[in-house]
Amino acid sequence: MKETPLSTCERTALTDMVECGLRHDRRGFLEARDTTISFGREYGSCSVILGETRVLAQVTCEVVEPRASRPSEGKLSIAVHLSPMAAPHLEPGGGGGSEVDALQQVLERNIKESRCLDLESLCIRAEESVWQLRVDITVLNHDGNLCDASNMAAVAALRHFHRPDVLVEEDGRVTVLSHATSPPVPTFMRKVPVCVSYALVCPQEDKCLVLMDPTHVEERVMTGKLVAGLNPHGDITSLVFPGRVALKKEQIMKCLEHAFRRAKIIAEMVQQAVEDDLQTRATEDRPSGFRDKLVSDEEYKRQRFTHLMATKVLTLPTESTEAAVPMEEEPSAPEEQDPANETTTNVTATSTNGLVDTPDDLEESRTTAVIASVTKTCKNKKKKVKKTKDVKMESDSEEEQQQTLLTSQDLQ
Amino acid sequence: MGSNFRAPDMSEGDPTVVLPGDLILEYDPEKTQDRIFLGPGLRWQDKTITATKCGLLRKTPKKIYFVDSQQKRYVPEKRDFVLGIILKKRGDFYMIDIGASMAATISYLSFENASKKTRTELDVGDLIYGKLIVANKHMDPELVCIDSYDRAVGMGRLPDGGILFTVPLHVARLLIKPDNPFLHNISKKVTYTIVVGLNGRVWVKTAREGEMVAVMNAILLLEVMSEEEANKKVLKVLESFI
Amino acid sequence: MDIELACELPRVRAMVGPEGPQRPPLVTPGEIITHDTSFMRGHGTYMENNTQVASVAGYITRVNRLITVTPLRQVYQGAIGDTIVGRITKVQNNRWKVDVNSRLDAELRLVNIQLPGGEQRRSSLEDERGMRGLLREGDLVCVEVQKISNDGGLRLAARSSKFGKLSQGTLLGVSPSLIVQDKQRMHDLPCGARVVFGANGYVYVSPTVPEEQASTYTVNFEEVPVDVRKTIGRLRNCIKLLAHHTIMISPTSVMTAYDISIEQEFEIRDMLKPDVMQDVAIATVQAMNE
Amino acid sequence: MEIISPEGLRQDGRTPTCLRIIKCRLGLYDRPNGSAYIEMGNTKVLAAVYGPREVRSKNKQNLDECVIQCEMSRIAACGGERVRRARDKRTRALSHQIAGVFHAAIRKSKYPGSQIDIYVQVLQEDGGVMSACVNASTLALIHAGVELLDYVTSCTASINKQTAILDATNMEGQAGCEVTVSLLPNKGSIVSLDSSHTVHRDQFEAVMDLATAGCQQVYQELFSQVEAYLQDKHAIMSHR
Amino acid sequence: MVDINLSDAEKCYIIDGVKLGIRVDGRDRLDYRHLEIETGLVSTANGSARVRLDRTDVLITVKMEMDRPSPDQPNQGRLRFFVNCSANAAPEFEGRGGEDLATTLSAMMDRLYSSPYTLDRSCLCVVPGKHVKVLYVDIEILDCAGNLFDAVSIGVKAALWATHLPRIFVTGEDGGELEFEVSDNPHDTERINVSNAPILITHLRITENLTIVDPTPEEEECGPVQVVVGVTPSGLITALQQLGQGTFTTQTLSAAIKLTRELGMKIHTHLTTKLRQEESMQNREIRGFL
Repeated sequence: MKETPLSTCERTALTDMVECGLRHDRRGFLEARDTTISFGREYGSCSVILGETRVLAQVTCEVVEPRASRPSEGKLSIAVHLSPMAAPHLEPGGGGGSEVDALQQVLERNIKESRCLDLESLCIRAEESVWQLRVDITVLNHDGNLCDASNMAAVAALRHFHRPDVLVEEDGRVTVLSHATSPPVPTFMRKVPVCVSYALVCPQEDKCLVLMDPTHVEERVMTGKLVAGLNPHGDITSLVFPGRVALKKEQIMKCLEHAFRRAKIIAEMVQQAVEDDLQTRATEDRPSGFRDKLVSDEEYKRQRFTHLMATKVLTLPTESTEAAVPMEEEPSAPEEQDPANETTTNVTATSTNGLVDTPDDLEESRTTAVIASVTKTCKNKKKKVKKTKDVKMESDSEEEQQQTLLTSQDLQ
Repeated sequence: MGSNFRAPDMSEGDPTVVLPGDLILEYDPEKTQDRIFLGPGLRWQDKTITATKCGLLRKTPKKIYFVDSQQKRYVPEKRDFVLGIILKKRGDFYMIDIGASMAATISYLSFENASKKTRTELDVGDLIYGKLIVANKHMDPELVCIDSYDRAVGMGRLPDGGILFTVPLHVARLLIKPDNPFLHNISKKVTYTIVVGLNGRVWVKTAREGEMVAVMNAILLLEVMSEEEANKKVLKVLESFI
Repeated sequence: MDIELACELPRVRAMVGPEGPQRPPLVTPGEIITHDTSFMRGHGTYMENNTQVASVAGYITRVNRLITVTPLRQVYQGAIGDTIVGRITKVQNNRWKVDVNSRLDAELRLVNIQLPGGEQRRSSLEDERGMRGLLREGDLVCVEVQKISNDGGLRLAARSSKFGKLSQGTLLGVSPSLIVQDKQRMHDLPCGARVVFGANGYVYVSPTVPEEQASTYTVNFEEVPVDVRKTIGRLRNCIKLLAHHTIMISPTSVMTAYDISIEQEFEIRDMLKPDVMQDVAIATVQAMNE
Repeated sequence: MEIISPEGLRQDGRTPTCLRIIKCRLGLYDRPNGSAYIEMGNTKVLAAVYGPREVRSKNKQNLDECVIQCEMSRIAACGGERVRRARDKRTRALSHQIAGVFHAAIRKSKYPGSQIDIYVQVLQEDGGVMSACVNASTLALIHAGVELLDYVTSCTASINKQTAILDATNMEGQAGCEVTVSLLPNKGSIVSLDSSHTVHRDQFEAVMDLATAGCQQVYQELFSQVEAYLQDKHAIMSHR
Repeated sequence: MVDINLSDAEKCYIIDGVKLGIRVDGRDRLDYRHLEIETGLVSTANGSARVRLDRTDVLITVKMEMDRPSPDQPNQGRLRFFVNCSANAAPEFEGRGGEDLATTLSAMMDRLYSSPYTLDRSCLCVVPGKHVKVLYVDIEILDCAGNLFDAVSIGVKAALWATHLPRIFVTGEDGGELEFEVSDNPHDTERINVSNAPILITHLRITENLTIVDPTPEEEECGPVQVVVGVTPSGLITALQQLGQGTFTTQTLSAAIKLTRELGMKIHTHLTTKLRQEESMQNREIRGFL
């Protein structure tokens, strides 16, 4: 199923809006969508909802033989699945091609190569048996910025995961003990890797604006993107800026500074979520899992609107002004709206094909709202529509409805 | 036949929820004289009318019954006004994406004062507002931008600028209802032009970008709230945007 | 069979070219050419906040206020009136698609060719059906560029009698910028062979064929005598040799190379050996400079 | 095993901020429109450019600018261990990066509706593969006469116990990070940036500056090589 | 192979040329084009060679690995051939384009080196039944301008000749497992005896009874069928494969085989002398691709 084409109107609309400092969902340029992290019944199963992007991560473990070259190190493998459920243009089994490769590469660099998980701690007996942790990330709904969401889900799942305790006999046989007999062992992560991605929109040739946490539409319209993988201790674990637009050095450094600030917030959020869940899990005997924690899209939109209505005046939220949008000077907030003095309603809903011209203060003198015939009752006329070159149609305004007997064939 | 026979008491007029397979009422043309008309979502088979979609069963004063269901994927219907995006130019046809399973076609002649010589200049990605004149299971849907007197009547290529977004079909139908005050409430705050396609695509254009975002979000309110609640809240949302 | 060791072979030495001031300056991408905006911007350059910057590596040519940079190698741009050689790739309804070593395949309309048998004959329906009889896939044609369409594709025409289907011979592809610009493209060289220097870099060497035979779209298949074949083979190797050492290819330079290879009694087949190629090339350049 | 000796020199005698020897040659083959070969130390890469040509698949055609495609492959014996498959996930990711770099550098509006193919073949791999591929592709594009905004030069820098080292070989880059910068030298703007393995924040700026300076040095090298190529070839062509 | 379609005129010119004994570039029926060879240019491989036959360019690398022997030949090493058509050679080879050419080539080389007579593979065995040496011969086609089989076979022979395998000592037994240790002194190496290694010669049938050697792409286009004959230095025919649609009369086939024996022995002697000469040159500077 091909992706619905992006019309030039959507493209120009978004670029113009970004040029004068606005985004579709009225977020600031450097403001992220609100995220909720929730955990399932098992240890190590975590779901992250970033705006409408939904990702599910599940950690599983098994005892395996270590690699010959690294006898005392455990193994960690990360796999990303972009299921067709995430977006219409993904075919089952297709795997989304280059998008998944890039995502896989960023996650591997961020979590595996950055040594944030101490692999030695996964060793049971050197050269014989070690733990292999496998993180399976499934993208449930793709609304942009998969890197941040899947990275957050993977890290939260790893920190939340507890592997069962283990009994090792002399001759090397390993017995895995169930959770009931002895408490499971938490996994220790030295640093929390975080991924922050920026979309670069270039309205004119050299002017380049940076948007954080792009939605799917913004991702389709942006010219370049910058994905920074880092951890709150000041290490940059991976940085991908695959071109398509030329940036100055200062612009990149400003992005990195903002990314580090953002990394602290995300790290704390993940930390907090894991601790809260572990506490609640300790008290109640049967963990409730995802049952009442998942938020439906409608619910999310409703909360966003109530939140919008709460914040009265439109000033770009403080957090973004202080971050001083790296690119150009602060785009001027849209000048004060003079309340439309003339309140004559210029939109007249008229019956089907009667049209009222509007006051011509709008530049094109086209008629305004053409409101199609209301009810969708298809009053099938028995007249065959002649399909000649010059398409002649019976005028079928609603008023002179003939009473025709409905035949079942019409109703199909 | 559906086992749960439930004749809805249509008296007090508040819509009841029906599920596919529910029996609506008996109708036997020989026995009764009055005419009733069935809209989408209903099926008349061997003298009983059953629902085929889940949604609210509505009855209009002119005895038209139909099921108002919540749906996002548009199924082309004759005489629907839809908003399409031009995919590609095929000889003297344009292929247009109207969000249905198949792309619609429109001949270059079916525009206002189009002729063999003067072809309207349309390129890929433009927006077209037209009326479906051919739409059935067996053929590709066909679009025209002129009415029976060859006048554009607001149809044709939309001007540049403006913002396009999609809403579920029931919201689009709600917006178009003549007696629906929603669009008037919005117009109290903002002067805007709006084009609503029955395939769930809405195009809004105002003088300033800020207002466009405001109107868009106001309309998106309808997606999550009931009509009455949305009417109450729309003004506050507009304030928070402008 | 002669096997050479790569380390023994002479390295492709720089040719000794005419030094001296009249060599126009060379420029590479990104270099600023001029700051004043009075100059007009030609090919190979672009304007960036009112400085003219080069976008290709090549030499600058200034023609009264127009600055262009021509690279050493480029895909054939196409200019109206150029005589070029092309190969038919597809036969479509009343037009042919022709590969002309350019960005897009060129188009030769049935209307634009001079039909066999007479000047003024409008193309009838039966001509349309007989198109494959005139020109088939793979046939070589010598045509003229009539128009450049807006997407950059070329429109060709074979109006006069000297254009049309090329008969027996062999084709060579070289870089278009090596072909010397001049009006007359078809040359019957004194050594008894005809060479068509296509402006698009396709050079066709063939025995001398009577003038109007080309436009009759018929091919004579009788055998070409051995001595003519020898000259054609030698000419072909000379052109390959000049192209390998990026020496401009023109009737004069080809004939000098031809004469030098005859003087130094090089076998035709040995002429493609690197050392032989190098000697002949240097000798040609020196001979050309006197 | 000391990467940097106490006196501050590396195993092969280079100072931390000096490039490996660059040898390159334009125009190896005449079937592709442009071809080039570059050796940065022991990293040897061959690049060929076909185009601008007719687009092969109509649905990818872009009517107002040209489509750029890149494919990178490695010969089996390019590294220490034998490479099983010439084209795998890593090379696909790298070829995306290279294509991205040239999306910004080539003046795409000059070749509407056509396609430029860049094929890169790694003959030997010893650190800095991505930058060698970008430099080789730039030379091949210049040889093909494709219009570029500017050269695109690329260089890798790494870090080893607080000292930033330029153009690190495989062995030198093992411990530290690897930051690859691709630059438009005359404009000074960065076209692509890629960093793998962790590097600390304040070191990152130093490494990036070193890599950018490295790119300028590479530019001088490539500039002189192209100039020599033009001089030699043009000397003959001048007698028009 | 890369398909270029020619016009009938050109085909007729080429075929007549072969009949008269002078081909397009001046060679006669049994002449090879200029062949250039260089070994040892890839330092990360145990052995490597590059062969350039006019414009055909092939790079062959040999790498050794230790592996378990195949059950039916416990004390024989293995030789495995892999061909990779790089997209540099032709855009058609991009992605999976060159697969079928690669499979025919590697199958041909497998067959060539499968008979124990050509290469004694028992000397590749370290511990019979447990560990044997496996030589991975990777053939990289960088540019193809006709006659790939000859260039590849000569390249493989040269690469195997130039291969230096590290010496392997069996250091005794522990627990039923034979321990071996690879010597890391770069000069302490073993060579492979390639004195009997065969090469391939391609014969292209142009007319009923005339075959030519070392065909160019244009000639391959007009000749319907080729036969590839493997010949050892001592004149024995080890392999024979027919490619393309078409037939051979018995006389042409036997004439071709007789020809292969003479040509083959000449090429082998010439090749070995050249390789020895290259071996004996002190501080030979590796030309490589520069």
